[in-house]
Amino acid sequence: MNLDVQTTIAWIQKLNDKIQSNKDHLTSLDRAIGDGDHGINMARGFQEVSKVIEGAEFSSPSDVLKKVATTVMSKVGGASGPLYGTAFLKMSMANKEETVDGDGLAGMLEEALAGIKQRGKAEKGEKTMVDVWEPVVEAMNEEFDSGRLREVAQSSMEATEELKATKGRAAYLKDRSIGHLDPGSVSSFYLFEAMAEALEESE
Amino acid sequence: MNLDVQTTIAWIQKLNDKIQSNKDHLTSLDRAIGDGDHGINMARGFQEVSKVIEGAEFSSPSDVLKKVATTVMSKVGGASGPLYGTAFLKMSMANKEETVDGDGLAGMLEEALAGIKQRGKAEKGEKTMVDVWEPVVEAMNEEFDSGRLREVAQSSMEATEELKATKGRAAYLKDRSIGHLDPGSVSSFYLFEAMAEALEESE
Amino acid sequence: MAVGIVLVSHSEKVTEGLKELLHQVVGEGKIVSAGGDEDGIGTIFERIQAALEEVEGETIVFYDLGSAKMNAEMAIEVAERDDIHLTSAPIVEGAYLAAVESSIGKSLEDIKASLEKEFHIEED
Amino acid sequence: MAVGIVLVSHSEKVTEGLKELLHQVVGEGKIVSAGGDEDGIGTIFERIQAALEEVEGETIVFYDLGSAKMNAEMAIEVAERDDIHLTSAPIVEGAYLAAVESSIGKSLEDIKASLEKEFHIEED
Ligand SMILES: Nc1ncnc2c1ncn2[C@@H]1O[C@H](COP(=O)(O)OP(=O)(O)O)[C@@H](O)[C@H]1O
Ligand SMILES: Nc1ncnc2c1ncn2[C@@H]1O[C@H](COP(=O)(O)OP(=O)(O)O)[C@@H](O)[C@H]1O
Ligand SMILES: [Mg+2]
Ligand SMILES: [Mg+2]
Ligand SMILES: [Mg+2]
Ligand SMILES: [Mg+2]
Repeated sequence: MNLDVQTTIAWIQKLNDKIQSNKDHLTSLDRAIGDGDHGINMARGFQEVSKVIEGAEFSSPSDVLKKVATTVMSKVGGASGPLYGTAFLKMSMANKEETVDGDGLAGMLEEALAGIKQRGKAEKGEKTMVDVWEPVVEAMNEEFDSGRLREVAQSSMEATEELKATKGRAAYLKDRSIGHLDPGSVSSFYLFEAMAEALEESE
Repeated sequence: MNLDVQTTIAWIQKLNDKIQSNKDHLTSLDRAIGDGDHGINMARGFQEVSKVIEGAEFSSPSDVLKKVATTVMSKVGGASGPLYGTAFLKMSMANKEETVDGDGLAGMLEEALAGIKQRGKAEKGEKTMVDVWEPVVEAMNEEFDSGRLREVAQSSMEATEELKATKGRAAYLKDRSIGHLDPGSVSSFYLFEAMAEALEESE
Repeated sequence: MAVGIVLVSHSEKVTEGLKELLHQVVGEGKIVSAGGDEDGIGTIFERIQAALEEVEGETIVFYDLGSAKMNAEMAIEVAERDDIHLTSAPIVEGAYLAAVESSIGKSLEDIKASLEKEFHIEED
Repeated sequence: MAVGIVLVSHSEKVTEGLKELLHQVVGEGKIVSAGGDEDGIGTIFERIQAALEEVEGETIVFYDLGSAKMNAEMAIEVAERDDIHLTSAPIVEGAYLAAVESSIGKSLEDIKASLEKEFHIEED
């Protein structure tokens, strides 16, 4: 369960594929409790990410993730741009080895979560991507495992449906936000699902 | 010292002439303590006023002033649009006689001042047109006289130079507004000067 | 969207841009822009009057600077309607809150209360 | 004008219109618009970054909604300058006050204090 350059690239390309094919889904989720652009923001940004990392040479996962971070920051926009941008930047700074093992991966995710929370000033339970990232980090800190990663990401993503929003536009909607999945939590699930798949295929 | 339809039209046309020839002066005064558009606002609006009253038939000064009011409201813009618009509207409502005598004129001006103060929520001493209108109304309430009208309007207009602004943009400038004439007080002086001239020529 | 929104700014670009932004957030809804004057920067009573007529029904009016306020007040007086509220809440942030609340069916009274709370203002 | 102003909104029209409005009030001055994204409504880190570079020197940054704030914060962190202040004052009304005060030579500290007083906010 190790992450090298090739696996990192595979992870990001898989993530982009999921975003592109679920663009409309993300957008319609955001239409219910946000401003209806999450699919557009993510699809635009990750299209560019995919192009940028395709041709380039990288010496470490950190190297790839840094490129992803700066592209996401510049191209995604909205709230998710700075949040995912920060997440990828923190991951790239957390571990600079050529091959990152399970403990290293858990550490990277922990740093990313800290970055997201610092940037967005959200805590768990406020119906944001933090509600997926925090359970994932807790589980992976016990033991990094791709099956468990997918499981926890999925169940915590699904659990956002019952939460009440207190951040962003959705906050004004209050109780009405209940009953809808949080769009950023769904895209975060894709991120972890893609990561799990890439790690499993590299074995 | 009576105001009939013809004198009212002469008053307004003279006012328009003064505004057109002092457009740049008003604008440069507004540039010092405001946003530099008072000459533009007034020239645009009164050009239209002049055109509108030229062809029309009127049965009383009130009739003329009402037409002036609605045109000023619609075409002047800025703060001076609603303020002068209100002033002319109140004058037109204050006295509906065919020929208005000195007492009637004093009453009209008093109503206009009340309208300006209600609309702009300014009191005397705040470096606005109120600083010309209020002394004029006080003096004309004693006895309406065109010479005195011109005198009081001019001296109180000049006195705005030493006042400190507390309304509008000029308020943020505070002490720096001291040393500049208030543009709306200068255009109000033209209004009274034109009125005095029209009344004198009609005698 | 129940309550209509009229945006009065010295700049037509500001009200047009804000209208687009709000439409993206709340979808359709009665949001009318009444910004600018014939020479560019300013407000014109006539445009506000037309905007108020276009909206109909419960309406909340936002303005940017003091002179826009006077023109808006005058247009509201002339309209002789008691379902129009002129607010001193900031135009961009306030209209955003109002648009969201209106889109979920809040009344004019509710929106007034939210604006007062959010922006520490007292409305009459 | 001493202190520069950067306007970050989800709408390019809003920041462009506001910039024109402010220029009419204060004449020349360092006011830079960084609004909108490639598809219209949104904010883009790169534009804010470019705006900050364009201004140089003491700078005050206004934003409209929360996500514009995050992008602005990130751009300020990356700039690694300590003469940039991000304010939560309302974008139109706050930038107007800041532009007037900057035009008469007030410092960034003074302007911060005025914004806090005028809009009942606490800045860090
Ligand atoms: N302050 C925040 N902290 C953490 N996540 C946030 C925050 N604000 C928004 N999000 C996440 O971003 C998602 C919305 O992203 P997006 O629609 O792209 O941006 P925007 O809200 O600016 O339109 C939300 O569903 C939520 O998961
Ligand atoms: N609240 C007010 N009460 C009375 N007069 C005012 C008020 N605000 C502005 N004025 C007058 O209007 C004049 C400026 O008019 P103008 O430049 O046409 O409008 P704006 O200030 O909107 O650009 C000022 O010089 C002042 O005399
Ligand atoms: Mg969104
Ligand atoms: Mg958005
Ligand atoms: Mg002016
Ligand atoms: Mg003006």
